[in-house]
Amino acid sequence: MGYFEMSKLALKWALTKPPTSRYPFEPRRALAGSRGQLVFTKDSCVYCTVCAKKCPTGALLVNRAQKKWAIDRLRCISCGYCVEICPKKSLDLSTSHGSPAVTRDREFH
Amino acid sequence: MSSWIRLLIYLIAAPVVGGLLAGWDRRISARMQSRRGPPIFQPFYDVRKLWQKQSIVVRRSQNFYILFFLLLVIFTGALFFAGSDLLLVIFALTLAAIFFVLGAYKASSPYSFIGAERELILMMAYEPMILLTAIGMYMVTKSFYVHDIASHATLLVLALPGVFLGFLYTLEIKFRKSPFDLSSSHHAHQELVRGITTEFSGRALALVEIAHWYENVFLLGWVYLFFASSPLLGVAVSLLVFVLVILTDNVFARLKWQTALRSAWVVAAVLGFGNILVLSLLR
Amino acid sequence: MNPEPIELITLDTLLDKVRAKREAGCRLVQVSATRLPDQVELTYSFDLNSRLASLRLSLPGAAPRVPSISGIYGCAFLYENEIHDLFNVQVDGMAVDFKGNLYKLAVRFPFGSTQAPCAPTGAAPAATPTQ
Amino acid sequence: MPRTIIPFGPQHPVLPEPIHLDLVVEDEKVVEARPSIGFVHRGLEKLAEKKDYVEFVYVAERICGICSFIHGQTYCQAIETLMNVQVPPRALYLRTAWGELSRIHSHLLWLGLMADGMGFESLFMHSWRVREKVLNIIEATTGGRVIFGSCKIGGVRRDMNAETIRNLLQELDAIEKDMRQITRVFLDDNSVKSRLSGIGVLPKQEAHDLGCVGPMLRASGVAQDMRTLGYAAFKDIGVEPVTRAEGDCYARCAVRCEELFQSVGIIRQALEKIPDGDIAVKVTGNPAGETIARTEQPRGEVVYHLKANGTKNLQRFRVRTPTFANLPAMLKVLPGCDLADVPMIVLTIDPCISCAER
Repeated sequence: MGYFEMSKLALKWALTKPPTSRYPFEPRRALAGSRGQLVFTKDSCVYCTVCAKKCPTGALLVNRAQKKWAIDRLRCISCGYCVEICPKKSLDLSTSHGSPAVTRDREFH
Repeated sequence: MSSWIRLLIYLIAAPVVGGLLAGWDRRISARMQSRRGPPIFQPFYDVRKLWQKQSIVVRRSQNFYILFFLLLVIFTGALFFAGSDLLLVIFALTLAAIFFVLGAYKASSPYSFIGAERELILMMAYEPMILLTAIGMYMVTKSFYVHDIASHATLLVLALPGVFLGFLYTLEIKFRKSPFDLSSSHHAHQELVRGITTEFSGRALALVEIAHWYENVFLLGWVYLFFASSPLLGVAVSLLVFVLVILTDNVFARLKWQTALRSAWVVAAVLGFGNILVLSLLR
Repeated sequence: MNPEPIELITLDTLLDKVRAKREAGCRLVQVSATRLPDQVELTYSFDLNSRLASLRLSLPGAAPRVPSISGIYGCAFLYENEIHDLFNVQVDGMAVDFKGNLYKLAVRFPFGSTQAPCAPTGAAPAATPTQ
Repeated sequence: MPRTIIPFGPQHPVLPEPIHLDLVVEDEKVVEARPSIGFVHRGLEKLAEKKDYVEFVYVAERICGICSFIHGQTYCQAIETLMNVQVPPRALYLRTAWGELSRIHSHLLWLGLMADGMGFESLFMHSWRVREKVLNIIEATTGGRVIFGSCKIGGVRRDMNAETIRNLLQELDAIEKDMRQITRVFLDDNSVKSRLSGIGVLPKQEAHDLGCVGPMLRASGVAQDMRTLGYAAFKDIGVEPVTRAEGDCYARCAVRCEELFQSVGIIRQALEKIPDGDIAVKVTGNPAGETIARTEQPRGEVVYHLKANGTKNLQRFRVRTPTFANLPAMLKVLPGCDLADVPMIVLTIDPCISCAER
């Protein structure tokens, strides 16, 4: 039929539970492979600065002398390049996205 | 019940019922679209918020027209529920719509200007059928008074099935729902932004919302009139019609004004006029 | 699919060559420009049955002029306006001339300088943030 | 007759894209459409001077938010051509599958916007409901929802194991069923047809002469699809271009609807035939030379013109996105239509102005 093509779908969904979730009240289910926030493990890091050199957005800063590792969360695009090249596996991407960054401050570790 | 009490109930209850209907509308629409939708009372929250907003107008007089639109819509419903002359009701309804259009013209924005033009075309589309409805009711009950029509002994819809269907068609236009939301769509996602109401904000927009609540209750009251001899059936059918309007809203694309006008006139001519012709021939 | 043939042409044969492409039934795929140290290279690419063929025009100087091909390929006006806005190449006789307003840019003619686009020193790693 | 000028964009609810059109209308007939773009020129081509060729994959992926993966893929292909890199076949098959997933998600997004443009809200919501399922697959396999970030020079970053592939194919069956329901409404509903049929007709010859690409060109009856060039795994998986003869908005809609199922078929073939092996090879050195790479994006043919001189940075990085090629045709068919048809015509070229300007 040419008219009311949509009515079957509309009526069916009127009686089905919606697939959406009440987001801020129900947290989003993280998918296993999702690229979320960058996580830094201080213990194994040798401050070799490879991650800072290779970061495509320049979000990372490493000071070898003072043994400081810093990230600008607003610049980080969660691409995972640093995780791939870190020789000591001190970096990892968690599946959760964390709370959004609102300032340009660097986070020091 | 005296007509004064009915009038009073209408004035107080209509915005509440209208607002709740709007809330259900959004809820049911959302479910049909596989969403959850807002709380039932969202329309009231919206109006409260609009009322608190800063008023920004292009021309101050545009809000004056909206005030008159609201008053005339209330007046239309008041005449109707007080049991007055149906022709007078139609006249007041048209006048209200004209004030709405004038308000949009006054804002001199190209969006609301074309929205107003489209609204005039829509009025041309539904006006014949509304008049035919009144005439059909007169032919059955021999009176134009809502009071007499409501107290008629038989179900009007049995004598006027075509007119009833035609009236449902115009109802789609009056509710400004898809496929006839071309002068002002609910979601402001059209080439005219929000068409006729684009330039209204704050309290003026709140008044427009309240006017629509009154208008919708009045229109459903008219649906009830077709089933007035059996009140329960009347209320049930009115609510069913409302759900049908929501369903139609969700299963149609917006038509262009040419199609809308043509189809409305064809419906008026075939269903409305045909029904009345049959009635007069049977006599 | 590679390499694509690139035919070198000169300014005075440009319009004839393009017209010949049009008559052969080619589709204009793109017009691109490259800023080299002492010249601007224009590349006109055409497609015929999914085969790519290009014409290469070299224009010396900082602000060269070139005739528009929008009389032959109507759609070329966008490419030509772009090349004008980014490379400071004057295109004469465009079907629609935005007069340098196609792109709203902070820098006028960003590719307009005659310096080499990437000097060896300019290749410093970008990922050394300064605090 | 008095003329009104209707401003359409750069901020307009129907078209959340930064293009501005001054529509000169008589009554509701459009007599002239004056375009203006360039509000969001981001200078990405110039960025090639700052970012080296490896980092530039990330920039290429961000040229467009919707066809992001194929941008990255095209860039990698161009660099691989320049450097003579032999990409492992498994990587090519994964690229193909992801590319087609991104085509499905882009087309579903477009179908939703199209429905919204013609005031069909429920159809819009349902299109995006299905799109969400595709996005979930993409996120589970690549880690990103729209910026996949899984393509790199020399191969891909992530592999799919047998179980993932099995789940993906199962999910794909469900998605296909949902898409059938939705496309049936787009193709059969009379109110949709009344808005699309006979609107914005672009004859075959004109479409070719105006340099149209992608679904816009195919809807006018020209069977041209860059996937037939045989990049990635398309040398083993045949692609028959989907064409329609009418050249109107309905035809463009129908072409995209059909391409959804074509893509599903390609993904199935690619994942069933996928060879074992490495997913990437190590790439050393710097590119030199010049190449023009073309691939088929959801919106049409994209052209990458790369020139390198043996340094880390490219000498010239130039992208011609499909929208850029389709804009002249849009301007051609706008005059003479109704005001209500303008959103339909503008949307059927699937405009992505931000990537047109780069």
